[in-house]
Amino acid sequence: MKQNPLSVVGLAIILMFIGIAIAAPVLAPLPAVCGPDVGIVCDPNDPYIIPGYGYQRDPLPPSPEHPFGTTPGEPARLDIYYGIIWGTRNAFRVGIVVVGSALLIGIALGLLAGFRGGFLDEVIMRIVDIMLAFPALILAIAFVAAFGASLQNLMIAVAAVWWPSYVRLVRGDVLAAREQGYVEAARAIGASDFRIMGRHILPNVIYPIIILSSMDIGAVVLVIAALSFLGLGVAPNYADWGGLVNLTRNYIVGQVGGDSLAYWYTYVYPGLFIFLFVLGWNLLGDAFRDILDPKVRR
Amino acid sequence: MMGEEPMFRVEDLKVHFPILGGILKRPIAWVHAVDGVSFTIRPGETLGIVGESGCGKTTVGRALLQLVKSTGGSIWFAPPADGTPSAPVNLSKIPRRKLRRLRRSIQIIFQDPTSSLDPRQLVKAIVAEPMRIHGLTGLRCTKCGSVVPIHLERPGIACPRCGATTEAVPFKGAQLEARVIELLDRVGLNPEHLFRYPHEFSGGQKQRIAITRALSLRPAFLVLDEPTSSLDVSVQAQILNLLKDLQREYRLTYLFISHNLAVVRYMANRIAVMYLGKFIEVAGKGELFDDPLHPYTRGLLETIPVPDPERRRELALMKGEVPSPVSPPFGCRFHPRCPVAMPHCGWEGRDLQKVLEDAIHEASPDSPLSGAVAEMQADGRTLRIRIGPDPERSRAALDAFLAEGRAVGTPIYQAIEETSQQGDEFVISFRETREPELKEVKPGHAVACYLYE
Amino acid sequence: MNLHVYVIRRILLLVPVILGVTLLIFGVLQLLSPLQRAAAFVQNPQDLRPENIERTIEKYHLNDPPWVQYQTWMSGILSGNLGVDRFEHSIAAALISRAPTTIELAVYSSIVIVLGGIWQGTVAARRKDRLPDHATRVLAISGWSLPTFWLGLLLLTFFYGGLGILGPGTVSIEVGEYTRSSAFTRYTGLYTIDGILNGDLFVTWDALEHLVLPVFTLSFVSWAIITRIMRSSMIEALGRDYVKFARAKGVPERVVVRRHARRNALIPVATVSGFVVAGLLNGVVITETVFARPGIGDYAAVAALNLDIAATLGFTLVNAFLLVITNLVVDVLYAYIDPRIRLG
Amino acid sequence: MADPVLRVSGLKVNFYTYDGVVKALDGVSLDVAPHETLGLVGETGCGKSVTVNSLVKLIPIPPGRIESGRALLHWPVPCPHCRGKGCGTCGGSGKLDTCEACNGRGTCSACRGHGRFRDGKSCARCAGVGKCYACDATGKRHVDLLALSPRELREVRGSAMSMIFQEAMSALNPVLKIGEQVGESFYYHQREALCRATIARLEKEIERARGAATGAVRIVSLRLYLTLYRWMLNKTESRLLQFLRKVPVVRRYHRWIEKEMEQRSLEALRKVRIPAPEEVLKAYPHELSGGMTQRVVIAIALAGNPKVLVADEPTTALDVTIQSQILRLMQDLKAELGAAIIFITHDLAVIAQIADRVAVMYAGTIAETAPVREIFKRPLHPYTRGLIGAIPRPHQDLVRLSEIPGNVPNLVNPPGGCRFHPRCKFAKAEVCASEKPLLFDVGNGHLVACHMYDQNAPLWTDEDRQPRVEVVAR
Repeated sequence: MKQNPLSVVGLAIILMFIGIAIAAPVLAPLPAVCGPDVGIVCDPNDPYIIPGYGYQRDPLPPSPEHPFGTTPGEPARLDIYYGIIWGTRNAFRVGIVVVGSALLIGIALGLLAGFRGGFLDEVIMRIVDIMLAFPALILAIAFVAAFGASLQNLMIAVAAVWWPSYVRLVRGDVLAAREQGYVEAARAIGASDFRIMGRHILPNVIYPIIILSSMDIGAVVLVIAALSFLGLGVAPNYADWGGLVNLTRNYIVGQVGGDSLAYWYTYVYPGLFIFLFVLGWNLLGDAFRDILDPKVRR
Repeated sequence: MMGEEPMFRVEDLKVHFPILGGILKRPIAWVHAVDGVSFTIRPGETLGIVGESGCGKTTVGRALLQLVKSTGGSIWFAPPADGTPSAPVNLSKIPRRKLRRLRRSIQIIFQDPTSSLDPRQLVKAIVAEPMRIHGLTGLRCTKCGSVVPIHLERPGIACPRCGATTEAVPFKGAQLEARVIELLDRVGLNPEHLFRYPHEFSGGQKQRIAITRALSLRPAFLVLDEPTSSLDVSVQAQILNLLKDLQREYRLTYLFISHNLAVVRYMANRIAVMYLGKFIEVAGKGELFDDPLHPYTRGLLETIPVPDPERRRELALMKGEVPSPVSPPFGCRFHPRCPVAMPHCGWEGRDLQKVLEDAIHEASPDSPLSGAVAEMQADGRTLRIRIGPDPERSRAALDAFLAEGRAVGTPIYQAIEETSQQGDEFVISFRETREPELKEVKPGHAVACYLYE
Repeated sequence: MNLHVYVIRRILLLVPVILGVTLLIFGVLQLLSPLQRAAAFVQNPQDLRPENIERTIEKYHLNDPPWVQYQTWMSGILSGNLGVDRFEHSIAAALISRAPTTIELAVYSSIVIVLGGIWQGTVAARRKDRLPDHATRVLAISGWSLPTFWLGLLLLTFFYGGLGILGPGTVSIEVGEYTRSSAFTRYTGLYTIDGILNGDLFVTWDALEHLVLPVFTLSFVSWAIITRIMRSSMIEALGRDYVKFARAKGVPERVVVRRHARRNALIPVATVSGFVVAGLLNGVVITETVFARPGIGDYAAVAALNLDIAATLGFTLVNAFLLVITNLVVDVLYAYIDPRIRLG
Repeated sequence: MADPVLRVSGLKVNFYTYDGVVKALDGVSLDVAPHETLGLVGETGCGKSVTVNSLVKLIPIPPGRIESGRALLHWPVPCPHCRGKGCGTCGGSGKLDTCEACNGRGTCSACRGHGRFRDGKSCARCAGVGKCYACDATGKRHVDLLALSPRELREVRGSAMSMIFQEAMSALNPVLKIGEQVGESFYYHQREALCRATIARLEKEIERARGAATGAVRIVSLRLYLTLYRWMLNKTESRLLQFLRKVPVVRRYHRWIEKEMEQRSLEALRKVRIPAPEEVLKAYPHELSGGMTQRVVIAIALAGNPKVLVADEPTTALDVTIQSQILRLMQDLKAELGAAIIFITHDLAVIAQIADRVAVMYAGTIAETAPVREIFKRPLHPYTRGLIGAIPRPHQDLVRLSEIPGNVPNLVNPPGGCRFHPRCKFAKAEVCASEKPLLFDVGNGHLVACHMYDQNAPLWTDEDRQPRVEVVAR
């Protein structure tokens, strides 16, 4: 840590986001009353649905009631600030679930392949090769295209393309650890394979991988955002950063001349939050990589 | 000691490692790391194995514990059930769980203490683990409750403190920790080291920890695999002395493996000299150093530097380097480097090929020899030479070369059995030989060399 | 093992992978009921009437047993036929016609990425823990963290929307007109090249203008990876004995770095460049969408949007093959740089 | 002892790591006489390697930093007037070998050797000693290695002072052919000679081409090359030439000098008795055996025929039989080219065989230096005694090795005073823990850094001072 001040910045950013996620209901409460009569559309039992304000084409600029302004009115003018705050929660949820599940599969298969070796290893690694033969985002797109766009499918798709790299990572470390003297020593004192795997190899490989993988949360969020940007994500009024940018996209690109700058807030704010979120994780991760990577370690 | 039943009887031990290659990564060749070694180790003695790197000495040690599976031969081990050796078992045959239990009494100290200690375990855990695995029991006094120190432990011994009877108790919690501390204290570490990680120790201390771990199982036999070669001289002295003391106290039997003759001399009673997977000479240490028989042993003794400027001399040279153990030389494996080699030492095609290549290299471009050889192909005892464009001239040159060699009396040329010519191919074949086997030429002094047959 | 054995081994290892790739894609297809798949072929919702569905199912043999379908499908693929998309156009044809645009983008980007990455990484390694290193680090990480689409949008709106330069698309309208006219022959389909071949440099220039932003967007993200690997492996190489020995020999620092350190440092870089290409393919989809470049990425995005499964999977398959081939090339390259693998 | 070819004095090196400042070297002083072999012994981490590496700035900086000290290397330069051909300025020798600072007088140029000025102020330049500060009163041309510019340093490395490392295999670049690696050292140290030779060859070539009828084109190209090499002769580091080497056809010119380099590389390899050097030149390092690579490394080190050759544990990684071959080789070569050798090792046996003088290092300080026989017969420093007592003897049955209690100290916070005192059985708390002992000269070239031999501190009995080596032989 002390070697790399950037990591402190990263930590700060992440803590900030955790704060936002926790305090979401306070920072961005649902409108007290909503319904057609007040011209506010919202779902009182699902806070992730962004309240919409009317159907005019042009977005509303930032104002006291809409600090970050609103999206253009298709399907409705959505309050960007609200979307961003609840989007934070969404980001954490998505990232942690995806990375977590991918990691579980990765460690399990990796250990198996690395320690048992032989035929099992061959099979697992072939499968991994096959999975890695697909560009992650593109495979995810295929999944979504096939099974329809929904948050669940999105997460499944990304997790499905994410685990193979972990298997490779874990297996590599296990193979390295297996050659270490202390494993042979353990064998010499009569330890069983199971014990060696659990007591000696696992502790020596798992920590770095968990730490490194936690940094992938950022990357996952990035992929999910990209997908929803392509319109393959969640329902348009669902609190999701990528979705918010998507809502304004065609709208901007269409504009020629100055006035597309006039609506900067519609894409700058959501994008900025994605960027910060991912940046935070990467800054942390970078520091850890330096600590864990013997080549760069000082 | 002599009459006693050996603790280990190893017969014709072989360990071969595959070299994977080709498109399907199948074994394309075998490394003959250990290639038919037989020896015995008697209780209480120290057998030293000395040899250059890659001679297979380490593999022998690992094979005794079956850390590497032996390809052939048998390892008869007489596990000393409470002091008295019981019926010997063949370690290379018994099932793995049984083997795991037997490892209690056969332990090993590795060369590199840093890698042999798990970096994520505390010293306490490292030392305690073996006892946990084997569920060791200690003797506790029924009266004063003190645990009998490890080196006194015998079944049914009276409590050294109060003389009351003792009972066996499984090691747990306090008992276990007490024993760990006792052991650490014995090797010169103290309780405050219990809760530290290996990387906080110096090389010497790490090796002490490793020794403690091995001792904790009260083994009868220790393989010491270059235990000090990664340590400094002063620390080496500490460790070697410690090992000697421990051997006396716990009546241990050692197999001491090292490349350093001086160290082996200090530690061992009997010494085996190993070369390319074979024992070439085995003798009591006095014998070996005062009257070395095998040319290789002699060579070693002359080439090692002596720590005494008064005995400074031009260092003797042993020609060449250790050949690859993948396809060891025919007959006596040392013959290509042997200063006193004889015609029947096992000369073969590639030896001559090498000689010819060098000769051609030295030869001036206008000498007949230079153009004589188009291509050489050695297989086994024969060397096939596709001779150069001008057959008569080439053939003559080769004959002359061989004749000259014979005249001088160089053994390799005298070993040639027959030379024949088939078309443009000139075939030279050498006489058949067998490997010299290890024979006792003097009581307690065996050597594998034709000089003594 | 020598080079050709190595290569053969690599190629043989590809067979199961490629087979698996097709199986996986086919498997995804099979997870859907024939009905669902049929629906994917119906143009507009009103036509979703039973008899239509029936007809489609008949037409595309969606009821045959899986292995039969796989057989026909595979034989199709092997003869370069990826089936038809929702609008009953040949997918292969569509991809081929759109390929040049994508190739132009990808090639220029990868050049920028690799060269830039290696250079930047070297600088960072040599000035370890000094300003250039930290600068690189920050730049790399931020590049890493930027959502491609967002970066693209920002650039686009600023330059095009704001300054009215560097617009979207492949070439500006009038240039487009000209290139479609008989005066201009499309030798390669790559505007930048064809422009030169036709001697119409303004076409090349215009095409380059339209490439600036996409290439920047695409490379800025992946460039970070190469830089990072190059940095760490360069640092390692600079710490090696042979570098120390080269210095001890009195070799000038410049030469030490170029000749001794860098060449060894490149070995790991070669291995990751495969993954970088994968990253590119990901980025292409986004970039082309943002900059409205009619490439295969754009095609896939659109296809995915209107749930055109056949088209999407066809595209995926092609990408998988591309990636597999790249990795093969990389492996061979790797063996070429490092004699220990070649002869060892 | 004759004027030293290398005189290191008060060398102090620290490493600023994250775990604290490692005081690696604490005022190391060494003399290396011409043609002698100085054995530098000590245990891991005692700073033997750091000492020699910091002389030519091969320690990583940062974290390393050379705090203080001088390293005067006797280094005549080729006479600038005649380019080493011999002329009036250099008295025909072709070399300039008088100290610029004192014009060979050996006295301080500031105070004319009086040490103080007329007004009684002592001379700051020479610290009041009067000796010439640049050449250490030898009057010969010396350079302070630690004060060299990067460019000068590069010239010194490999030519005046070259090195051999422990791991020969890793000292060679795995992706470059042996030939390329040997050739380099000639290219960067003897480019002038190479050029002259090449030019000569080219001229001959042109003559021959004249004879031939078809030679016209060839002559032109050869002429071009000739001019290029003439150019190179004048300004060796020409950017233009470096550029030309990348231009496809013109690039050919470089082959000529490469041929020359190859010639010399072959000789170099022959010199270190490598069989079939032609093949070796074409080989990659991993295709050679350990012994061969070490020979190659030696060949490279000797290429610039150095005045001082530093051999850092050159045989530690090798087997005894190979070790003896290498040691023998070094003995022979030393006789041939008469360079001084600093031989670093932890193995006293090797030292006993190869060294003329021995310097024993402990924890970043010189404990004792003496002629080799002397130090084995009369080891004075308690550490040296322990060390010699701790060696197992191959030709002697020992009952018990003598031990030095404890471990090597951590140099982040080393013990005060004498760094050995916590492990020393003769230590007298008052002095040893507080004062750092200097090297006391006890006669016949035997220096020892131990308070026990300080005549002004008679805390020890003569019986203590008796050199006892606790070797219990049977």
